[in-house]
Amino acid sequence: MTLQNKLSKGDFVVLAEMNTPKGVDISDLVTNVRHLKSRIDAVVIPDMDNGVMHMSALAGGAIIRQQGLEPMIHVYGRDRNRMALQGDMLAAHVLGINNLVVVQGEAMTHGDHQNAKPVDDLNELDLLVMVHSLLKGRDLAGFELSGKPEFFTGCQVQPIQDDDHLEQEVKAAKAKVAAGAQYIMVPPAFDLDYYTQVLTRFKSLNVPVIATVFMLKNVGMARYISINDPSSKLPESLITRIRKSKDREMECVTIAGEMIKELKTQVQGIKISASGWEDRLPAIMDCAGL
Amino acid sequence: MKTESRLEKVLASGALAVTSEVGPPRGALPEKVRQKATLIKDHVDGINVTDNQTAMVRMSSWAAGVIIKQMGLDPILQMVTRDRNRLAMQSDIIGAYSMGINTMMCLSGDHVKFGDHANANGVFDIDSVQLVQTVRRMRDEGKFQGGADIDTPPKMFIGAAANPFADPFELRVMRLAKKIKAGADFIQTQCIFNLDKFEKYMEMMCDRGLDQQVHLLAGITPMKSVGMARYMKNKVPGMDVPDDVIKRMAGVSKEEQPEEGIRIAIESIQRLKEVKGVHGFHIMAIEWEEKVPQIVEKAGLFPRPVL
Amino acid sequence: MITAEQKPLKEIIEYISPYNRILLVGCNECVTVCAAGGRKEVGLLASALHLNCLKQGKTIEIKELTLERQCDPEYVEELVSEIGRVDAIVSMACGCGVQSVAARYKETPVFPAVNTKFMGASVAQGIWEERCKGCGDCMLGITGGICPVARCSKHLLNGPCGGTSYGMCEISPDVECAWCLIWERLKALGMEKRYEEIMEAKDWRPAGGGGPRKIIREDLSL
Amino acid sequence: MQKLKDIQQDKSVLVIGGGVGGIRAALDLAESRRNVVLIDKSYAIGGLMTQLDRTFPTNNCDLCTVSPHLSENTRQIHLELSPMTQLESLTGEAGDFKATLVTEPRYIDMDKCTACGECYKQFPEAVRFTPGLDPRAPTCMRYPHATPYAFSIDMEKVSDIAALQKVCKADAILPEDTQKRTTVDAGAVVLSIGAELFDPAALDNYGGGRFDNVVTGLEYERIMSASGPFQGDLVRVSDKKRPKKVAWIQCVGSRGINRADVPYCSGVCCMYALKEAMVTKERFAESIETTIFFMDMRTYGKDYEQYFNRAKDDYGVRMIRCRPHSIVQDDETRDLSITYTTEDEARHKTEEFDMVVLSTGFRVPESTRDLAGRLGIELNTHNFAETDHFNSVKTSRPGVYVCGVAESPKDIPETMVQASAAASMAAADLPAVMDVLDTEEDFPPERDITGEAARIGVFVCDCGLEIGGVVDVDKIVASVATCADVVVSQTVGYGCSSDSMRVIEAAIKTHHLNRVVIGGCSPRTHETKFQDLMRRAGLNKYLVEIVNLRDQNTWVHIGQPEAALDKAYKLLQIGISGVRKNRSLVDHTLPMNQNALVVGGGVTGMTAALQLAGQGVKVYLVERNAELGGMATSIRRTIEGDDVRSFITQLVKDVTKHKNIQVLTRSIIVDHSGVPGLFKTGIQTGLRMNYMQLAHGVTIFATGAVANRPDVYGLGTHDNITTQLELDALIEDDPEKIKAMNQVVMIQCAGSREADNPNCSRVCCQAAMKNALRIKAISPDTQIFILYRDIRTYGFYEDYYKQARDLDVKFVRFSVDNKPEVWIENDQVSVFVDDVILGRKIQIETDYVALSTGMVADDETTEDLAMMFHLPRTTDNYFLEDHVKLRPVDMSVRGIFIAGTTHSPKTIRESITQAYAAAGRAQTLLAKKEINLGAAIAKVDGTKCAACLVCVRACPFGIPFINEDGYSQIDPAQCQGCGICAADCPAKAIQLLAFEDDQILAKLDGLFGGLN
Amino acid sequence: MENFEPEIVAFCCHYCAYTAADMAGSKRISYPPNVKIIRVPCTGKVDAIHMMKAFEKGADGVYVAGCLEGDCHFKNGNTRAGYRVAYVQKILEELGWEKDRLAMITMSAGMGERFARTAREFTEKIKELGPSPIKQFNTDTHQQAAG
Repeated sequence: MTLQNKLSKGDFVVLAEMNTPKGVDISDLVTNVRHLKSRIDAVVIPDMDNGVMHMSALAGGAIIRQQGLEPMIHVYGRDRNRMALQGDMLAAHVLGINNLVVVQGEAMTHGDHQNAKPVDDLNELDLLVMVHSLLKGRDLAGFELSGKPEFFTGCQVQPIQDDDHLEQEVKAAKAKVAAGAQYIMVPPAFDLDYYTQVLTRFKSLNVPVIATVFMLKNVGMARYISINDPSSKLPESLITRIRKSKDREMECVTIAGEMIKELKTQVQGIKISASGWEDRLPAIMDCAGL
Repeated sequence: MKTESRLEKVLASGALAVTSEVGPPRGALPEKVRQKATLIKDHVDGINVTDNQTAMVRMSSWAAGVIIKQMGLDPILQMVTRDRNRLAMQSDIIGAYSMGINTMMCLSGDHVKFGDHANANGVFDIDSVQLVQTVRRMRDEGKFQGGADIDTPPKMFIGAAANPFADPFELRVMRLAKKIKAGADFIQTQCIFNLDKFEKYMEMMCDRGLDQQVHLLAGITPMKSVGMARYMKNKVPGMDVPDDVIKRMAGVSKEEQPEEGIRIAIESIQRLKEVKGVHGFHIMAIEWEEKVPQIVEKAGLFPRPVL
Repeated sequence: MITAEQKPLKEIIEYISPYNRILLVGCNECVTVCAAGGRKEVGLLASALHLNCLKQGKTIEIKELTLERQCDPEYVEELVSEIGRVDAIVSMACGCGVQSVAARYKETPVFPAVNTKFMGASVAQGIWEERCKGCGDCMLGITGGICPVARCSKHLLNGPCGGTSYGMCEISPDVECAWCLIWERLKALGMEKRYEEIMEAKDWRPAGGGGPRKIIREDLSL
Repeated sequence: MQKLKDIQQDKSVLVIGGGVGGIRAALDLAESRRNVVLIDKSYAIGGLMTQLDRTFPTNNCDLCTVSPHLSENTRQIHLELSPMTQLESLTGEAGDFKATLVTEPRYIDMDKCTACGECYKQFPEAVRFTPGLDPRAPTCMRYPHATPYAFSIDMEKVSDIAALQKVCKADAILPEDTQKRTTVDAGAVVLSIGAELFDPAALDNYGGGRFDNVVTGLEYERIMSASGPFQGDLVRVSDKKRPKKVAWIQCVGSRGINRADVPYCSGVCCMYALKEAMVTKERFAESIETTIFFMDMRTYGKDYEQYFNRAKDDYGVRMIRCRPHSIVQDDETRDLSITYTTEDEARHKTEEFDMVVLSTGFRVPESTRDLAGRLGIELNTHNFAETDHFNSVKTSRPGVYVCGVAESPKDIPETMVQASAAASMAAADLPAVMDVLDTEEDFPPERDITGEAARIGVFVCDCGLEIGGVVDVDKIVASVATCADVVVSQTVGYGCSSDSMRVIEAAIKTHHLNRVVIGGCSPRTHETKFQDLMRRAGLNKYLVEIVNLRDQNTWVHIGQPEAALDKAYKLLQIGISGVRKNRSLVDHTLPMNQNALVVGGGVTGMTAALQLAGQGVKVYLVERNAELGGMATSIRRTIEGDDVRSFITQLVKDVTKHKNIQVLTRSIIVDHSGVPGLFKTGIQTGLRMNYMQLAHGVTIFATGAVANRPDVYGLGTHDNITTQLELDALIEDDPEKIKAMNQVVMIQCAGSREADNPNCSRVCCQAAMKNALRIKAISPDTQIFILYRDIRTYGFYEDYYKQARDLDVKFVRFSVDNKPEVWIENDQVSVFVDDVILGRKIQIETDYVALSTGMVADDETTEDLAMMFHLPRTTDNYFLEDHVKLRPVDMSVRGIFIAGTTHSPKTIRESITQAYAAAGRAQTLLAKKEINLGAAIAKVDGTKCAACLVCVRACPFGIPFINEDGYSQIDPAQCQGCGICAADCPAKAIQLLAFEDDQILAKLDGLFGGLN
Repeated sequence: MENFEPEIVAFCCHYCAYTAADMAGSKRISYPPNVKIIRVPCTGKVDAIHMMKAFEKGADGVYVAGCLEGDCHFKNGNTRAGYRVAYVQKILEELGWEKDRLAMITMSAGMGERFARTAREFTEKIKELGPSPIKQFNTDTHQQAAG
């Protein structure tokens, strides 16, 4: 059954986020996928996250497809104009990539090519319109396509900074759903009560909501997030917990597992982001009882 | 009445029961047993006959028990699982019963390491809970442990031991419950010096309603000297002798210490009489049997009821 | 694994005193790991035996060999070429290994060089503790993963005796009370209820009460 | 001796001064494949440190720690050592200097001299190089294993030249030797000439130089030293009896108290006095009473305060805060009495001592001024080299750098830091290193000897008469000739001379030898030399065995020629039997990754990154904050008056625009793997914490410390109770507010030197002086009180202390058990303090309280990193370097370096110096294309391994692991070669190559061959 | 046994004891020639078997000389060697040998004097103990044969 079928049937889905390599050695990616194959429903492939140059998500998606798993790739307008994007979408369909997430694309200020020029031809809504148009067999210039692609397309919410921002995002998400987004991905937060509240707001939009669980790796990372990312709502007690544990890495795995366990009942799907530590995904899923 | 046991009858009457004990001699002279039993015969409802106490070889407890029985007294046969397997124990039980012994205590026994045959192999085929269960099934179901029928089942009034002071404390009442569930009719406790802790234990016991299911006899040991008190505190596993008791013993001259020990024992009995769930006392006057009458009398437990 | 420790040298020396050509056989399994009979211990024992003989002005021939496993006939077979050339075999394997060698080479006396101790686990480098009695009817599932048969001095199955103090066994303050450990574990697992069930008298037949034990896997035995 | 190489056509760095600093700088440069000329005016290098007995804070004996450094230089291809040489002039400019050098005649051919000592025995007055036993002149004694290992002759004292020449069997005496003048094309110059120690004879009150039992600190070191006048026995000079009561007097000649004093603090004397007192008790007798008379206890270095506490509390060293007036000697007993007054008692006291040690400090000799003139560098008011305010090794003349005590008084670790920093700066002035093959690769291909029967050649050196004079070498050679497999057995005159080496090389070829035994001196000093010989002869370098017939035989059995002969024979048997089992081994090498990871984007990290990037190294600079700058951004001005902000702004600009630096802000390290030279580190970067892996060859940690904000003296409860940092900003931003203040109180050691934070924060005393002087400059009438425990204005900071006193800043001392109290009443802040000297409590109503809170380690960060990188930390959570004395920036894991306040508290200037040092040390590794790990590594035979985990648990370095195939695996790149696993393996599955069991047993066979 | 000259093997670690021996040499401090050094990288490398084999092959005394406690170049090799020496001493005792024929000694690289003193003291001790039991037997039988 495809991801789309499962979500529309109301089944619970598990997605794992995996980055493409910075280089051409795909062995880690392939190994990680093989270890997870029977346990997840799709692999989410970001495209040059945070402005760090990687192999394109399109190729990553094709590799995942070769391994027999469903890929879901990020689409955004920072690096490509409408020509390149449409071309890539057509290629994606042909390569067997039918799941898309339309995202905003992060600024390049902290990436490894800070001097690159952002394109920003299309924004998120434009992209959804573009996908919608392709689905109908026309490109953005109105020309008819030979053969229509098929896509299951969702959108992503920005990290929620505060209550006002939450309202804005809910509004934006509503517009995106109206523009054709078929599911909503919500970025992670570490305070479960708070996260539940946030998720509830998006559930009211009547499309499947997918929550994100982000794996912490050590005290330094947790500390950084707690200081610099107010949207994370990372409580001090979590840092203390990691610091006090005997095996910190295992504790981080356990924390991620526990969060999944808690969220499982509230949403239609979970995306697990191990951020480069995909080899720990099986352990997280064990802890989560998945 | 489940049995003919005098102890059962005393307890059933609602009176506070008193038992004490006699250690069989390390030799074949029956007179020794009689002498010791005579010392306490009028002051107790049952006489425990210990089974190779502290893992030292002594006259077998059932033989000594028979001697006491022949004196017209009421022996309580102690049996430890350390030295015999289930066959030997069951055969001894029916043997003892056939000689008129109708009350027994089921124990696991001190480890052989402490005794005079440290090189012996501890049997421990079954444990004390399982022995209680075995005796109960022999009596109530008329069946041996292996399942075969007994043509005349031994009607034993079954006792078991409890140590409220060993670790872990929270497990102690549960373990008691287990023994009761297995079939214990009465319980004799380890020597009680820490009365506060014992009262807490009794509270926990009553909370579970166990006082309704079993007769508990509080263990009392008079101390001869401060040296003995210290020894029991430091050297005897599972013993809880609070510092103020030691201080009290040390506070009097050496000559007065035996008297002080007896005073403490009596005071303890008087305090514990009022504790809910305490149905009697088991006085263990180790090699000091002659003092038992004095304690019983001064504690107001004399005369013993006549049945 | 099976643990063992070397016998007093005096005893080994006595065994071999009538012989001049000795085959000293180690085993590369358990006894290697517990530093009782691996290649290194074989070397050390050979050296010690040499020293002893040299002291008496004798020389003996000691052939050192370490088998992969002495409890498997195929490995024991590797000794065959040496058998005619020695007067006695000293085995540094556990009792099983010694018997395997003795069973195969009936015409040559076989002596043990170690005392086989118990089935144990390494708790720290150089320290091994008994963990299993091989009772043939494992109850670890209901005792929180701690074995009362092997680790309670009285093999009690229904809880701690009255001799426990500060979590230690009455026989020694160095021995942990198995039942205290079990109880702590059951609590941690939220399985306190388990304790309240009376464990029936144990059937000791699988533990050897029914005579020497045997495992037959018919699917493998052909 | 190392041949003087023709390096004229290449640019070199000229290092002046062969003390530890000069040696470190020269070694760093040579290891970075830069040519170095190291000159020293003395006939042997080593400097002051070789005369010390044990060094603080480890209290280890120095010989063991220095000796590897001394012998290292003989192995360096890029290093030319020139003793007895001085600089005459320096012309040109940075990158293109011409240095003219003058070498005094040695009258000894260093290539021929074997240091046999014959000449010294017969002409002791004319021969220099002596382990010296003259108790009166301890400073002329030197480390017995001198480098170069050769004598020198004082020709003026030779009466009969012919007789002297005759004595030398090596024919090494050169009577016609003359002064030589050479020029060197130098790209840069490193000055490391140290300083002299103050001669207390200039003072008449302490009897220095006059009383037998009054010695200087250094003389005391010599007395305790194993190579000293009494062979390491502590005795009084007067009667050779063990003293029962020893006193130390601090600041003799320093801190401007007496007539002949200098104004600055010598920085090291407090620590060395503590060390000497502790070692006295530790090594000689607990009962020896030790007393230190001091003014301020200046234990400001890393963990030094704890050292001080140990001396006081554990060793019972008595501490008396006072300055004794005088010492009087009892002419009969030669006992000494000291008269002194303590601060709490006005009365004079007199106390008897057996020995008194004067803690004398550093003094710049006249010759330094001359040299500075020739170098064209400026000196400061104290005649030390004037250096840049933000770069302590940069002198006034571009291209000339200074390190060690020549810059300012300092201890050995700080000297080592500066030496590495100076080397790094100097290297940057040279053209970039070309990828030329190292000369050591110029060897013929190795012959494969597998399957060959052993053909052993035995060569016994008579070492002049050193060996031959005691035993009959020909007889030995003849007797071993009959040994199995010995094909050649012959005597060679001086085995290590080039002539003899050629003879051996020829014999190897002629007789088709495949194994060689050399009978001669110690393999410790000569193994490399003969290994090179083997390689020249086309054999593997592990096929030679050196038998120590000299140091461990003839030298110690001079009076027993027969026994020595027998022993020589047996030792050779050991060698022959052993070498038979030797195998060709390959040194393990790995390719170097040429990138560097610098963690921490503060001043230290940025400086290190820039320095490396400037040398063509690709640098990843990882910073967890959004901006670069670090802790220094909260400081406005240095004590020298420089603007810190503009300095940082420039630094950030330079770093950001540098093409070799990849700045990764908002980045956290999350994992780490690999081996030195091939590290891989995972980071989470950017606001969304994306994962990224960096490959690098070296790592520099510059993660800094954090400003301490302890909950003391009401900090945080009132606007006018702040730290020195806030005061620093206030002075800069709002001088009007300062002017309005009548009274300002500063409290030192706030939250430092106490039970929960036992060490000294080092920077606070100078910070207090800085702010006090700045306040006085703005508002001369503002009264300033500095409440202190010890004023620790080490080195030239003492000048600021003096200025503050001159400007009437009030200094009030308090003790840790009776600390000041801060009260706030109706918004008025008051400070109460017990004035020890006045003996009463005083109250100061103050406008402002500045607490000197110093800094504490960033526990959370260092803990995280320590776990990931397997690095040790100190008890107060700073990183712990590999060797606190000699390797202050290297971590125990090769390829990892630390700098700045992540090492210990320090000023910006000191942090920058360490940053250069770390960059320099990193350069020494990066200069190599591959890492040689030697051949002595443990190897597992998987078929024997029982996977018992013994090796896994036994390895002190945690290297072995059980691999996927189920047996132990030891990474040759990480194995340290101790062999502990091999000895413990119960399955005998591990062998330590080059020391295999059969080699050791074969040696035993050789020894007992006759018996078996 | 008046003129008994024992054969003594000293396993010396490269970093401390061997260097100390060289130091004794350069200071010309004499010690008995009976001591023959075998160099190892660390005393932690000295296997119990090496000590036993040394006796087996004919040594009258054996000692292992390493760095001072806490100064081992490899952290704890000397401590391990100390334990092994104690273990082998136990074996020797079981065999009826004098355990003092084997010893563990520590010193720093600079202690030439200590190296020499140790060598002297150990040689003296072995002289007191007499030849190794192996040789004693040889001599005894020799004397018996002669007598």
